[in-house]
Amino acid sequence: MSALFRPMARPDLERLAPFDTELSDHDRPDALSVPWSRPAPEPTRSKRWSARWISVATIIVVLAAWALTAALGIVSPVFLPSPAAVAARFVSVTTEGFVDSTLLEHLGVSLARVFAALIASLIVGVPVGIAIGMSTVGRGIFDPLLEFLRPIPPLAYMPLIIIWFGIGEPSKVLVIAIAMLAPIALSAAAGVKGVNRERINAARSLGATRRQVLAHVVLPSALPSILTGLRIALGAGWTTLVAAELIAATQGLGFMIQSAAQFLVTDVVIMGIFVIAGVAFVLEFAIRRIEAVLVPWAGRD
Amino acid sequence: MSALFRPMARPDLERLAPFDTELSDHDRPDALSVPWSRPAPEPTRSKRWSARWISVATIIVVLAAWALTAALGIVSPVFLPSPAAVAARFVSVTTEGFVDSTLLEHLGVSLARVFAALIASLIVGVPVGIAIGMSTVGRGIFDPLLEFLRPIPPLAYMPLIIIWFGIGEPSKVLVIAIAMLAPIALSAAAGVKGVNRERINAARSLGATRRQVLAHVVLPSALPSILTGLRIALGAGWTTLVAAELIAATQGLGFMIQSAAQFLVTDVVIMGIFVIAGVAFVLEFAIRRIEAVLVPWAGRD
Amino acid sequence: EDLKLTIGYQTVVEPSKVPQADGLYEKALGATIDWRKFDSGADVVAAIASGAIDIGYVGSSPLAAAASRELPIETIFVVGLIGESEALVARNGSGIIKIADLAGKKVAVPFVSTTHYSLLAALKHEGVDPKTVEILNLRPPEIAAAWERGDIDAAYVWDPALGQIRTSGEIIVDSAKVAEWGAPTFDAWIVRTDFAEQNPATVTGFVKVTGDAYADFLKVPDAWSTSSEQAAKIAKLTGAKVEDVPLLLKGYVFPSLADQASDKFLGGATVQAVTATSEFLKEQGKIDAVLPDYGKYVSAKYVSEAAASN
Amino acid sequence: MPTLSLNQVTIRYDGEPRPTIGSTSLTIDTGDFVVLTGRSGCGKTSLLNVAAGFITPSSGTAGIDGRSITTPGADRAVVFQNDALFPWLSARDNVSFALRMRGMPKAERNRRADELLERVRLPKAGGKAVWELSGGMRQRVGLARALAADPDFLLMDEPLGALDALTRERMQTLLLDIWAGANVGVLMVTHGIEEALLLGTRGAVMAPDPGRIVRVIETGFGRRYVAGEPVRSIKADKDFIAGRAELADAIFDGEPA
Amino acid sequence: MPTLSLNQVTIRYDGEPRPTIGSTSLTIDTGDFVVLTGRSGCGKTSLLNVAAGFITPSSGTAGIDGRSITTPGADRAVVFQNDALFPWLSARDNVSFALRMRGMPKAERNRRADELLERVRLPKAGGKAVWELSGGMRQRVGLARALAADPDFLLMDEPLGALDALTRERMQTLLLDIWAGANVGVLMVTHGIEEALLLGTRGAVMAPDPGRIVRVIETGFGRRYVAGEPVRSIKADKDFIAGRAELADAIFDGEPA
Ligand SMILES: Nc1ncnc2c1ncn2[C@@H]1O[C@H](COP(=O)(O)OP(=O)(O)OP(=O)(O)O)[C@@H](O)[C@H]1O
Ligand SMILES: Nc1ncnc2c1ncn2[C@@H]1O[C@H](COP(=O)(O)OP(=O)(O)OP(=O)(O)O)[C@@H](O)[C@H]1O
Ligand SMILES: NCCS(=O)(=O)O
Ligand SMILES: [Mg+2]
Ligand SMILES: [Mg+2]
Repeated sequence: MSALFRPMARPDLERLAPFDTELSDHDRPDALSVPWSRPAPEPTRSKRWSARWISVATIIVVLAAWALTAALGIVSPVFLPSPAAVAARFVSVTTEGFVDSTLLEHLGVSLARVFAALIASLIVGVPVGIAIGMSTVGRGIFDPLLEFLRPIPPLAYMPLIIIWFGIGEPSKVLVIAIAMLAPIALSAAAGVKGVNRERINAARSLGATRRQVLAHVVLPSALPSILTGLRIALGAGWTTLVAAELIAATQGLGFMIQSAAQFLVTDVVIMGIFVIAGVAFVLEFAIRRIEAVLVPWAGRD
Repeated sequence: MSALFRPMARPDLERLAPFDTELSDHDRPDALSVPWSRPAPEPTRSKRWSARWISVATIIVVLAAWALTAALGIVSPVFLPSPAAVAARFVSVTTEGFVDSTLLEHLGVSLARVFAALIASLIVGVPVGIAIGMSTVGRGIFDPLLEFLRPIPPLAYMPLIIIWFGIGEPSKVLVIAIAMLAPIALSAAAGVKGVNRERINAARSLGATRRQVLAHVVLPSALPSILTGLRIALGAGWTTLVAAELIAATQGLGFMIQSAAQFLVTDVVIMGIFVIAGVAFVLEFAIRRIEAVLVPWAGRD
Repeated sequence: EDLKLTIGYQTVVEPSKVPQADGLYEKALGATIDWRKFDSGADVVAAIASGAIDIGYVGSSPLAAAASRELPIETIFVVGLIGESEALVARNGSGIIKIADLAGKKVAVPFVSTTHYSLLAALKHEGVDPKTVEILNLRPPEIAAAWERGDIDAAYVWDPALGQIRTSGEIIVDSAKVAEWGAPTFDAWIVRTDFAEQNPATVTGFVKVTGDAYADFLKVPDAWSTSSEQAAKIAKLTGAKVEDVPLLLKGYVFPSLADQASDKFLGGATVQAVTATSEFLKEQGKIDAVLPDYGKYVSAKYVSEAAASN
Repeated sequence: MPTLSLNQVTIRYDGEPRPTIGSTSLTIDTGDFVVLTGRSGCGKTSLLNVAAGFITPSSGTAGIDGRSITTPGADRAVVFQNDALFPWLSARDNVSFALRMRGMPKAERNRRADELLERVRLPKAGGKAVWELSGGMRQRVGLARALAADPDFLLMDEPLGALDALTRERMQTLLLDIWAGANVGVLMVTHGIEEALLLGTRGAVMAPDPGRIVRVIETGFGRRYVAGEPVRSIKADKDFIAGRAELADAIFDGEPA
Repeated sequence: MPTLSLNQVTIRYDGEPRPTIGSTSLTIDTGDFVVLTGRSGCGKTSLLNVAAGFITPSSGTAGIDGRSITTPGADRAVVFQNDALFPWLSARDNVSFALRMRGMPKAERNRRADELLERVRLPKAGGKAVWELSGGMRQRVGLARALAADPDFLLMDEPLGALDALTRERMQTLLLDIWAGANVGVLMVTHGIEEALLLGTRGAVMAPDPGRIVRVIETGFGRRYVAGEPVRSIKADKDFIAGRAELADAIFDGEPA
């Protein structure tokens, strides 16, 4: 049965808080003010669970189908290695390595590149974003440059980076950093632009100077948006990593996959894809945690 | 002076409509209902203009600096061809071609690939998204698969695609289509999930059958979100295009850039980057127009 | 002082792999050397252009393309004329038995490389319009993979990819034949001019070690047999099968250090060869312009000095 | 003259420990105008949703003349607080939605929609897009849309809650006019005490934990308006003022107002 | 005893053809509680913003005891409709914001904040995050934050507009209590007619096109509450009822209410 047509239970968000008690158990934030701005009904626990079980079943079915196809030997392992072979590769690359480095070394090098790029693009992107968000001049200068940069695929500017900056580590980091720059700067700008004017007015009427408004209102207000930008940027960076490692790399997950593909070692290719997907998942999860800790108010505003 | 600190004019959105007249000039939609849900103040025309002039100035300065550096001959044209050389290339590649095809042919082939991929991913992605949005089973099955697929860089799965499907045109289209699939399906799902329950209830209490609700409420409600997904997907597809054209292409903008880089024809590389950025800009603009025509209510809801 | 040197090499089977494997260059030059492996000359040229490497191994075609773009490089050592070591192979069952059959087929070459050049030259010699052939830009390892999958009908390539694809294909023509048709190709070591100016002794030292290896091979070529340790070292660095190495070494015509300085090579003919290559590339629309003089891209100075120090 | 009746309805939502609505009964005849008030969260919407057929009671029955209510139906048209119009349709197409669902030909349903738009005093708004309408106009289109289904009952959940004070007062009298002219039973949820008093033939007050009707007040001010008495005079009436205090008392149940 | 006065203030926004506010004067003394009402869009917020120093009048002057108002200042604390609290700060840190801006040491400002929280009857909410508070609690924190600046004037723009009916009524009496205990002049904008009547010492009604004050009504019901009379008895008073009608008349100016 479709989820849309069933009446759904929804969390008890709108009891009226007795006036002169402090927060009671029934007292849920905020929702009582505007009765019609209710949170959308959420799926009940049982519904969430059944979806999860179906997901587990799906994954099992997919793996089983894969294993079966591989076991039947209809296609050669070059085309479709068995799940067991991929798992074995995971172990062997972890312990013995592939193309002269272990999995952990490849992973470490790749992560180092992405994080170096992240730091570089934060250092450049956040001030640029704040300039765009806060001043007409900043917007006039940086907006067209960013809008030009944003849609260009990394592989298109990579040849230029190679000619200009060589094939060393800086070029790889730069390619990734450029891909990260636009999301970070544009999110920072959106965050600054989206600062609630009333909050700024409030701060000023409470005696804050302009500098204090920037430090105590604008920056904290923009933080959730900056973190969102960071999340998008990490995704973009991780995607660009494999491209960057086309540049004369000797280590890295992207390099590992490409080398494996050139030698038709399909099980390492598939294993690498799983590792890349896994790391992306972990990064995304980590940033969500960071967001929850750093800006617990985001989305409840 | 910073834009945040100046009081800003804001459009006259909230006059009270006289009750028994029809729409008067003063009558602006909707805002009178909830006086505090006002649109954020928009920059005044003069402010928008000054930013635009600064942008124009910025672009002129950047071009001039580029022309000057190139003219001074500090660096060889292999590193930095002059703007004039790039412009001349634009003309010569348009008329005579580069690596055996004219610019229009390269562009046509690339666009054909991206649009073929777009159609493929719409055909697959929209129904999948609707299934995710409407049924627990659909969500259980497709959500994990999409979430797995989403963060994998095209260059990582490209070797696998090549191993499985060869180096022909289908592989190129497939690589692009996979990159487009997740944004389209997830936006469609978000659109369906975000359908206003009251609208569904309204339709049902007006006698609509379930199928009618799907056709007359769910789909139109999800359309703005699907179009947003399409826009994101086109961006992703355009980015992936250059990667896809790493696969033994003989035509296409990405192929042109890569070949030019190998022959050290830097002016064609830069010209190609401009063309790619320009096309991305045009595509984005076109979709925004399509959105404005197809879903004029989006964002005013 | 501690000199750092970056050298870009390719997986071509030739004698200098032996001193490279033995670390003789480091010893002789007193430098730390970062050896970078490249799949084709185009990538080497890009790396040299950006200053990322100091000395690189390229074929005559990328060399001509780079010189024509006036990159600050110098040719310091001619590895040798390419003979049977680069060849056009047609896949069994592709129906290709002569060059004219290539029309409408998929033929893979690494763009800009010597085999790209040789393919174009062969097509021209046989009167086949290159536009009728689907010429795909693939790097040698990608050619091997695409071949395995049956995606391409023919490829013009060198070892180790050549060795792999030859087992299921027929050689249609090789570079020795194309050279006879008037389009010879060769491989060479090039150096960045600014590096050479600052470190002339290092360059001479490099040339000398290289030349010694060639001399060692030329002295008794048969000593580098399948079971020799030289063959094993070469196989390890290039990925070629060890049993193929002796034959592959015969695929080149290696000049001695003394010959290098003569007018047959760096002393004269190399400049003409680069000029001729450039002219052909221009004719094929691959490069824009041919320079009036390629003299400054070729230098016999280092080979002369190296030969003199013997 | 159908009768909608809720008998001993209880509602317990999935995962909630206690019932939200505990054994509540309510009967609405054609011609009735029942107004339901009560504090936020006491279950007014839940009860209305049972009548609409959007949710099924955990126990008790909801029915019309003995036929049990299991799904929404065009005999019970619903008007929502935020109009819930379809923005991809013009005002006219919104109004004719129910007719289209029944397969009525376009020309006929357009004619009918224009009649209804006239009835809610929007004779020229048919071709407008939803977002071109003001809040009050949208709410009137929503009303016309509900009337188009030619329902026996009109269920309204805070239909005027999102309007500003002036528009709201005007809509109140419009509602009374419509009700007077149509042969329907009305169930309306509101937070407004005066509104409850002015509009209803009967006012029902709910209290929470569990939600139930704790007080029913017979009121007749709406009929007086329909009979021709001006609103201002009604509101100045001492019965009205006393009624306000009584309703407020029942809602806030002893807590300081 | 400072006096805030607006003299012949006009406002014309950039790009607007006509002035939004046309030559309006208003004087607020310490101890005054001036309530500004009027239809949506007539310029209430704009006028309050001039007093706050958020916008500069196009002509006319705004000043306190002759010193002209050019920027916002802690002598005129503002309370906003949607509280405008800083969600990255705890309730206590929100309240002590003005003190922090002045460089007051942490311990002292915390003590002061806690006192103020007690005054708005939130003695235990200091450590709470903003989003853990209900709408009414947030509005009270906003009030405490404004009071912390120890302002001469309290400017409030629909401070109770986002609250539900019950919470809103309770906040009204709290506002009166605070006002009675503090030595401030209050300017408050509201849409609520009863609210205006109950709270103000003076009620000013604005009309649009251009925005101007068209009527000033002296009211004293707030003082009666402060003196001890219960709200319900005040609201039942016939003067109050007459005042409501008078205010409504002034606001809607002849249009049918
Ligand atoms: N689908 C649901 N699942 C679980 N609890 C629900 C659901 N719908 C409503 N509730 C809870 O039931 C109670 C009554 O909700 P309901 O919406 O009926 O109240 P209401 O009287 O209409 O309130 P308001 O005046 O704010 O509209 C509330 O506590 C609410 O949180
Ligand atoms: N920054 C601005 N630029 C241009 N026009 C503005 C600006 N701010 C307000 N206005 C216009 O001035 C008029 C008065 O606005 P204002 O917000 O002062 O009204 P208000 O009485 O507070 O309304 P409400 O009751 O809805 O809060 C409105 O027509 C509004 O659209
Ligand atoms: N045999 C040399 C290959 S290339 O340098 O020309 O690519
Ligand atoms: Mg409700
Ligand atoms: Mg206002």
